[in-house]
Amino acid sequence: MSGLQDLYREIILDHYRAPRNRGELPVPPAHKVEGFNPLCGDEVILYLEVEDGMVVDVRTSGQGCSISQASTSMMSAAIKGKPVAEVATLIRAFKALMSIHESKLEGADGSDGSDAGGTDLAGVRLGDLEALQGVVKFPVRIKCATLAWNVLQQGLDETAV
Amino acid sequence: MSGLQDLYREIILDHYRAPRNRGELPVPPAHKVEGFNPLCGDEVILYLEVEDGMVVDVRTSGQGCSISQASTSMMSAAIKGKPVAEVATLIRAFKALMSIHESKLEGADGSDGSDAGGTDLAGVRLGDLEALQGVVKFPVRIKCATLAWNVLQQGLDETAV
Amino acid sequence: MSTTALDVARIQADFPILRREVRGRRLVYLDSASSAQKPQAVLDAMDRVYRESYANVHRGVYTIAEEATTLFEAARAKVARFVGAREAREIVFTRNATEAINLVAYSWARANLRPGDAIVLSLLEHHANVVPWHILREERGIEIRWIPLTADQRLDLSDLDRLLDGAAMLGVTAMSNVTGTIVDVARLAAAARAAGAHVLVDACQAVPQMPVDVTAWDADFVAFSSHKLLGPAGIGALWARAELLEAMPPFMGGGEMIRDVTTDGFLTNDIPWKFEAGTPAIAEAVGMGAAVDYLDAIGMDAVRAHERELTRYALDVLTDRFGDRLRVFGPAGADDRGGVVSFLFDDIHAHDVSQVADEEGICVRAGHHCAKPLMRELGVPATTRASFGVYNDRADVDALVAALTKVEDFFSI
Amino acid sequence: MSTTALDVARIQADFPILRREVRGRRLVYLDSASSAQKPQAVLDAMDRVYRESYANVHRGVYTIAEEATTLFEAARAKVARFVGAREAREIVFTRNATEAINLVAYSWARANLRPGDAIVLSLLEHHANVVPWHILREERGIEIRWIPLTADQRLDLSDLDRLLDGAAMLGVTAMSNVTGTIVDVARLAAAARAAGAHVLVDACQAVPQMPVDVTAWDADFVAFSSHKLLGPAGIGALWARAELLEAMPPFMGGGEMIRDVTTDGFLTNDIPWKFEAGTPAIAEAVGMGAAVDYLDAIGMDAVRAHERELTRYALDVLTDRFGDRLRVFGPAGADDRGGVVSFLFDDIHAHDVSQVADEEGICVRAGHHCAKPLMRELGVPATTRASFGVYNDRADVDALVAALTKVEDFFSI
Ligand SMILES: Cc1ncc(COP(=O)(O)O)c(C=O)c1O
Ligand SMILES: Cc1ncc(COP(=O)(O)O)c(C=O)c1O
Repeated sequence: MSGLQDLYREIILDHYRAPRNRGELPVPPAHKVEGFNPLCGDEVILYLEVEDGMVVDVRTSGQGCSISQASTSMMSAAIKGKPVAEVATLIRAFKALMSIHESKLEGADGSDGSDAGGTDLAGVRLGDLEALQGVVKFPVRIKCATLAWNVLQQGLDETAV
Repeated sequence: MSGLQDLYREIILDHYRAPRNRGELPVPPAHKVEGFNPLCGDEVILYLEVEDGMVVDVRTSGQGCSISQASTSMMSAAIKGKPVAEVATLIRAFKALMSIHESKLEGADGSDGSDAGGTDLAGVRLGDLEALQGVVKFPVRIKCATLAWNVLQQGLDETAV
Repeated sequence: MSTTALDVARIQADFPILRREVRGRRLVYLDSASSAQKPQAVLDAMDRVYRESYANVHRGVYTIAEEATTLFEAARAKVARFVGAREAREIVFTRNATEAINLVAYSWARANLRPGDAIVLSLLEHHANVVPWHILREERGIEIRWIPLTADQRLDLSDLDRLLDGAAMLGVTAMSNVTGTIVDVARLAAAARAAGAHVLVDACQAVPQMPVDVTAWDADFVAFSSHKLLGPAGIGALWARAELLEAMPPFMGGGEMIRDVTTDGFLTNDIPWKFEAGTPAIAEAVGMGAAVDYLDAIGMDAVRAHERELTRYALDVLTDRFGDRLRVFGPAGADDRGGVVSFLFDDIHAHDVSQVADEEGICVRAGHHCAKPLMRELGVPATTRASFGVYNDRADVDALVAALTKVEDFFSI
Repeated sequence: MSTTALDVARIQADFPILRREVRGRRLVYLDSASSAQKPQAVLDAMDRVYRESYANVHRGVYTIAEEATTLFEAARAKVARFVGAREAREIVFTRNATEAINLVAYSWARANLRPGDAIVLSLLEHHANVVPWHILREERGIEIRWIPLTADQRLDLSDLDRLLDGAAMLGVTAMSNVTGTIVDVARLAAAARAAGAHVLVDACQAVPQMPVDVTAWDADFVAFSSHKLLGPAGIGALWARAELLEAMPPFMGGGEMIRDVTTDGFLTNDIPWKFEAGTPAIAEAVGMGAAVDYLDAIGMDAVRAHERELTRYALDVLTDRFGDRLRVFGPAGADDRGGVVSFLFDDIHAHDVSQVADEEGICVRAGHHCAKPLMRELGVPATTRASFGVYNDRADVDALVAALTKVEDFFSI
């Protein structure tokens, strides 16, 4: 089961079993945003409280597989209390981590939408999130891992307007 | 070229080169009806003058291959001056001649629309028309041979109303 | 190993992909409800077209064009006979069942439905029989009424008369691809007819699993796909009564579907070609014909008996082994369901179940199975689904049980 | 035998059907404009899918489903690259070019055209690019304007500005399937854009015969089929600019094309899947990918050079041998036409020409070639058409000439 251990690292299963920041926040001041994985029905709902360019609070709900729920949980922990600019970099770095294989699955040659390639993300520390790297060996599951991040991006775009 | 000689009998080439009853009739009293072979664009136009249950006169125009034009010509010669009832029998007999193979091409098992099977057509004399029998070995061409007869059927149906 | 109605070992030998291994384990394919594997006879039939008789159909007078046309139309006749159609021309070849249903929505429904007209659907429906009607609703303002479900996911027909009252159409699946529920189509069709409604049947799951007779159903439209029927993907069929097809306006425009075209307009061709614009999937039609020949040789009664026995076995061993930790949806008895077993396993998400099962070479589907209204009704985002084909046997079910034990171990660490 | 840009003998060996005989004679296939034959590499690619990696795509997490999905999407990327698309998601897989054009008519045009809006078509168009607009005209009351032809069946652009004035769309073939006329798409597209019209290109004949770069054309929509491109039938493609696809409403509804479905409505999936409802033609997409790989390996510049040389040779020998008794349609020079030669032979009907040629193993098309408006313009009900693929050489043209001599003898008895 070596492939599986790669996918389901202990820290992932831990976030899956004990998700951080579950719950809701009053809307407003929080902004609510949700997303689906059209292929499997997984659902991520984020409540984002952004103030003065900071993600002051975040809560998550929704349902899905271990990977999507762990990714959501790890993301919430990673962005809480961070400046929006830093979160934006984190999103790009995470997507870069996932991107080679995602674009392979999509059939494109790496040029499809991801702008991570051209940016220097060497300095970004992903910490625990790096445990999700094993997902790239399971292309179908990449969308599970990136779902929360796409929803986050959408939420930040909407609050920025 | 034995197969070809079967298809292109001398009498067929004769009707093709010197088609009988070409021309038009004043409408009314004549009835004009036309039909296409959707697959090849062949066109048959008939002018039918039906009086007191008799096909008193017929003229043909249109364009097409040797088979469709010869069949039109032979048909016109065969029906001119005949009672409509007799013409109806002739149509059925001709279609029966063509039908086994037509329905094979259509993929049906002989039960598709042709009602010739159940009727006793043994007594019907097709005369020269039997020269068209060779067409059944060339399924794609059957529609060339039957085009004029379908147009005739439609014309009779319309004049009967 | 197998005690079902079929000689499964012999059948398995007909399916080349079943000789494949995944990570050193034999492939256990339990996803036939999504798409079935293909027997050698189907692959050979298609290959023969390409090697010997490939040409466009209905167009050339030369030998190979005539051969291709004859093969193509013979396939239509086989498919027609297989589902009990009165005539070959009642079969329109489409890309898949989805296009067949969209054809009904774009041609028949747009010509016949007015704002306020009602369509009755069931909560079992696959998206293919939901979304075309949502699109039409947005465009035309029709109403969609839903047949509710019983606690075991049968249709709850207690209110059927009221639902059908004044409805223009009933659209219903003959067998659910999620719960396996078999629907009594003939009874529903009779009720719909009595109410003056047309009847569309999604027979995508039923045609591969049981004898289907569209004439006996007395429906108006029946949609199904080749790829679930041991045939290739890329082709499916709409059966409809000839008079209806004749009265319907064309759907797509192009070559083949016309009798004449000028700069001012066009005349349509005869049915079924009126609905087959452009070059069709030629080898695939022939492959679909070979697939129904293959199933005919087995016999659809035997196929149904096999599906029932295997389903009963699966329901039994899953319950025996996992008890309440495994929740199966759909009717309890195998008589009322096809060869589909959808379940929740503990609180382990279907994706994770399927991922671990894959490690053992087992192919089961995880997800919403293109039936999100039903998933909402079940109150779950996703299920794990095992579904059976003629090539499955009890050993495959046993392999699934063994894999689920590993899933349990893995996620309880 | 061949002095063209390609090593035709080697290429012929790649096409199994060319080893077939018809009535003891070698098959001389001169109907590639209708549908092309398939190389072994394409048949192998499809067979491999069925034997090793067949499963439904985008749905399963198990190994063979992932393999099938990867192969399917890789094929899309290959097709995208082959026609110069910026991104793979600009390629929507359809059944054929006909469906691609109908998709534009049902989705983009119905969302954007109002009664009285004008569409400009050319008299060269295939029914696939005529009938969808007739259907829309009947439904919406749009106007169709026709670009006339010169005496040698090029587009007569003298009045183009007036025709485009206020038009919503220009729909034009890149190469006629009857006369072989090559159209200067980039120039027409620029004129249409300047007039504010969208541009739809029917590239069904162009993509198999010459290098095509949809981005350089600067069109909005480009339609083509796999089966003319050495790939299988049952699959084709619509290329469209991503922003356009994103703005367009869906066409067919069903699985795959949705993000969410409830009993009240649905959300659409991302492009291109938004337009791919239901199970697609999986092995066929992979086969289409293998076909463009095969053509890429030959090089489309070489293919074009080959088509031009063979066409020039055919025009020369036909004129030499038959003079005025054989009337060829289309531009006189091979530079301005693709590998298609349509002709009238004496007053012998095309059906009869083709029938006698078949006796010699030669496959030529007879009929209206799904271009009846053009046939009316030419004043003929049908032509005989010889068309060339990468596997044809001068010997094939010589065989046609010999057969025409027999036709002449036969009908002058
Ligand atoms: C120019 C042109 N357009 C469109 C088509 C239609 O292609 P298909 O039948 O593959 O949809 C054809 C082929 O017949 C063609 O030659
Ligand atoms: C019940 C049912 N209807 C419709 C469909 C759609 O079939 P296709 O994807 O072949 O169009 C499916 C298959 O997914 C199904 O199971």
